[in-house]
Amino acid sequence: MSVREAAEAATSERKHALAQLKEMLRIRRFEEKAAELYSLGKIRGFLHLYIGEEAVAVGAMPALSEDDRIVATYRDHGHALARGLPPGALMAEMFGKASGCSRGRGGSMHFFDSSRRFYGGYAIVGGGLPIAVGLALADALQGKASITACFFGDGAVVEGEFHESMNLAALWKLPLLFLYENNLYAMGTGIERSQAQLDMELRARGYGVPAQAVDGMDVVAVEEATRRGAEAVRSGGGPQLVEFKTYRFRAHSMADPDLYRSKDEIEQWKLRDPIVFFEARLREKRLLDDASLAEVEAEVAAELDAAVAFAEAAPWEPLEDLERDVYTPAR
Amino acid sequence: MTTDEIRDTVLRMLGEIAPEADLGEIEPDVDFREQLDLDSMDFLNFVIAVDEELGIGIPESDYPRVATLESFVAYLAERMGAPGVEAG
Amino acid sequence: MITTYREAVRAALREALESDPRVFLMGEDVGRYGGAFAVSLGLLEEFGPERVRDTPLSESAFVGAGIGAALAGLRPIVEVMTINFSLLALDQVVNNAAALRYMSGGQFSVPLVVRMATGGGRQLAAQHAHSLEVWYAHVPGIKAVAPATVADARGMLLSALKDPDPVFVFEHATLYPLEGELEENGLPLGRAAVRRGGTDVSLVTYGGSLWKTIDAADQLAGEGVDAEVIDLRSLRPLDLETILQSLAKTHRVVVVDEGWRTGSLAGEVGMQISEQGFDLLDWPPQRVCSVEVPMPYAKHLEDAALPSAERIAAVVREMLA
Amino acid sequence: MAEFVMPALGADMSAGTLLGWRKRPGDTVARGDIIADVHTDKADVEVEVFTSGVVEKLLVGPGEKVPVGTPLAVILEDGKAAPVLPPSVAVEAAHILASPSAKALAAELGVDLASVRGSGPKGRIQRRDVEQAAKAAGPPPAPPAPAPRPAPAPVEPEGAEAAMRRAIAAAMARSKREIPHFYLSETIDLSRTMGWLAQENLARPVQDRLLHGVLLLKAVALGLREVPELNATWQGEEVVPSDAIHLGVAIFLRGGGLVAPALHDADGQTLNELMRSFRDLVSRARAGRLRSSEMTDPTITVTSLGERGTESVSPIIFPPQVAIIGFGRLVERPWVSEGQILPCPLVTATLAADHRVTDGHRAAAFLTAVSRLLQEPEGL
Repeated sequence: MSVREAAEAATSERKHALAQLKEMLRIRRFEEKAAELYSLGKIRGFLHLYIGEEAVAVGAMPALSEDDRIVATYRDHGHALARGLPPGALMAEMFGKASGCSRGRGGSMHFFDSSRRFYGGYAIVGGGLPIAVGLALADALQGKASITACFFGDGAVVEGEFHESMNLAALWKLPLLFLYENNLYAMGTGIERSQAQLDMELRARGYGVPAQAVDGMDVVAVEEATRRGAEAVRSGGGPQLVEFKTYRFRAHSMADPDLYRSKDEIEQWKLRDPIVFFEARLREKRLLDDASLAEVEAEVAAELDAAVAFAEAAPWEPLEDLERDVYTPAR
Repeated sequence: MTTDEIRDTVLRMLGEIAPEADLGEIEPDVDFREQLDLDSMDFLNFVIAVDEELGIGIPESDYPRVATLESFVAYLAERMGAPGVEAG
Repeated sequence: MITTYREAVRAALREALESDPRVFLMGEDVGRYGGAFAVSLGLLEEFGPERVRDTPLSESAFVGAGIGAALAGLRPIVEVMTINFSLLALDQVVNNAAALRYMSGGQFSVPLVVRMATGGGRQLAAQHAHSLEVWYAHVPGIKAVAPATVADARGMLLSALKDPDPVFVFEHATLYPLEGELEENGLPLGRAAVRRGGTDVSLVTYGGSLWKTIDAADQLAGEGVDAEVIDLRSLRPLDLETILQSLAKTHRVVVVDEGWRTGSLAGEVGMQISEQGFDLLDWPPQRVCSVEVPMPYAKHLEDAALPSAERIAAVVREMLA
Repeated sequence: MAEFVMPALGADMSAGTLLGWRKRPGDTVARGDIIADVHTDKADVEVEVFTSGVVEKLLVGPGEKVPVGTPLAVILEDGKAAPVLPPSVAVEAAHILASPSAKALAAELGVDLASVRGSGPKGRIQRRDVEQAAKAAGPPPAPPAPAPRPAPAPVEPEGAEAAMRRAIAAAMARSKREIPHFYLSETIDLSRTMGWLAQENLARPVQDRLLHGVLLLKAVALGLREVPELNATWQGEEVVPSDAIHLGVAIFLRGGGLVAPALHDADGQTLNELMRSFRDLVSRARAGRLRSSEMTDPTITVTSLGERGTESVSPIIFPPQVAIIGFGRLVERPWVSEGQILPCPLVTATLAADHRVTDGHRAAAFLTAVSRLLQEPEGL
């Protein structure tokens, strides 16, 4: 590799790394602001924060193209931001405003964006899996190159819909990337108390689906594993599964007293905070210093303030539109 | 069939064509189509009813001879009373 | 052209598969087996395994997959063998198919058609004789239709395929061998049809109950009672206007519905009549529904549980006594 | 006027249920007669009356449970004139049970529900009870003509005819406002037509006899094949031509009122078929049993005032149609035919058309086509 190429590689690697760091910080600050606004009563209903799992969304998303289709879960803020949904639209959605990414109809658990092929969050655990199978089936039938990536958690893997979807996708060799976010707890039930078999790679082999597990706190590892999985799916070999071992630093939701796990377990995991972990790595490789970090933080803060202002100013949906969009208007 | 029986039959059939009409009020020697506001369709249905019940087919040329209740009854009596004698 | 209800559905499936490459059929045993009710017989050979897809017994997955494929631009026809098995997919129906358009603020439509056989009358006992169309007709965001004639078996399926929102087509299991004319009636999907004119009482029904209702009307005709028979065709939306037009003539209405009486579609029809047709009523709206028991196996018991021409005629006689 | 009340049949009895009446309004009763059966918690009791006279009115129906002391019936005591019951007393005396539709009809026909005896369950008043009461109150009934066949369709209740009148008024007003009418008329010599018809009817059994009206209908239908623009409807801002020819036929209902239901595909029917469907349409229209499609499908309307109408009629278009043709009365007039003046049977056809859709030139072409078709009756 020539010097020039090496230089270029270095700058592009630096740019990519800083972009990854910024993405994770965008999510972290967004979630912290959401928690604050929830306590102020601006955001209501259920709110499930992504703090601690940022590396999964930020690592996985670059492996997926614009044409690929994304299905997420009710803990969808991180996936939506990483996929490019504007924070203002997400904040407005949580405020219940008409300018929200789902017109105020979905709320935190149901972010949608058809232009970015973001097929939403699903509040029924595992409910999005069959949808993802269908999206992949459509692409397969139309001979399209795009693949579908479906995020789901350790709660979903013990739902019937997970079994049926894995079997159907494998049976029909569909272009579906199963992205298993194992954060060890399904609400208040740890995986040892809900799964008879913890080794997902073994379970996946039962369906003939190649699987790999990777440290979900390491954004670089997540990106590499997701790219491998995505390429394998694109090659037409049928579905793949990638398991990200990760952890959420906050309770299941704002209403959860978080009594089912010990404080020091949380502290142990916090030592491997994906942002702190990545920052340290970048500093080591001289890709990051205090100045550039401060600059990133400032950009993130500015964007977040603008998002909150946008949500505050956004209009409510007029009551006359209450029954709009139940059915598609006849053209 | 006596002329009275013929008149009753004719009145009954008229009652079916014009259910809301007041049959008791019909002037015997005035065109009943006018009195009962019967149009050509009603009159045709009436002629068909006569043909079905009494077996007498009234040719269109005889329509003028059956315009009033009396002339209708007389016409029928003649056609029935003297079989074989062709009506005029 | 005289044909059977089953062949009429197959004709619609074939026309759809031929005319629109986006259309494909998916469901349990629709391919090699030819369909549990032989509706899709021969379609696998004609259109191939890609577009006539046998599925594993995973109702939630393949109904959900139907929704996903529709979201991605295809026009899937999902056959759930019977309404009894569809209970396993109700999460996908209610939480996804019906809600996605509204929940996404109008960004997505789900142009999906789901067909399923329904109803009892074949001694299959409690788990295989359900008539739960009302559960689907209860949910905003989807449409529910019940073709009762050969013409509608074809026509309504083709109309359903043109609909940008999910349409659930309920085919009463006893109707498949029914013979009839395959003519076009051009009725929009949501419109009811007056199958028999009458002036003394309005008999409102749908799906498999239509023919026993017509039998009842014929029985009553022999007793000088002129019954009008209205085939709802669509359970959601409900064509109340046609019912009220009839009620304005007859002032008496009986709703015949194979569902259990409590919480039945007949209950909903009766309530809408009471709300908007109150002044037309000369007698309280009546219902003839299934007796509220898990459907018994023994024939004499099942016949007693299901609505019948005799039970319908009896109610009418009482109303006109 | 004495009231017969729910008797106290035992110390602890608070209410009783009327099982049934033994007497009807108009029956005479003597003191001590059994007038009703009442159910109490203890037993079913035959109840006697304490005043002699004539039963005026029953206030409570069988099956109703009422407290002790509630007036059950009104008795006109012997030797007393029947004063008119102060309405308040009558109404308070018993809650009047009547179906909603019966109440509505009673209001329309001006029948006082308090004076009507209900034939429904628990004595509930039904429509037929109100209808009978109205008839009873009406002019002395005509001698009942023996009617072996089932009673003909009941007379359109007043309400429905008023509703029809309102609907026609609205449509005609809208038509005048929105449609720029222009009129053309043509006098047609029907000598050859009526001659052909007379011959045709001689050879036919009475049941298949044709009316000249049917020839007019067929001529109009075939004429529309030559000038299709008139066979269309105006929808939104544009004319929508119809490839099917459904002739709306104006039918005058007995006792007033007008409907113009469709004869479907009139151009495709033979004269026999057209005559049969025309007769069926008229009888069903008058029996109030038209199908909804017949009301919505006409693509043009044909009207004629019949034998006692005027010589010509300038009709108003039925929206959303774009034309209507009216035939006047058949009249015998001197007419130049092949250079000679002869008495000929003439009919005046007047076409009203929508100037947004067509013009005089095409309308004239249509009328001449109809005239030509009528004068070659074999071709109809």
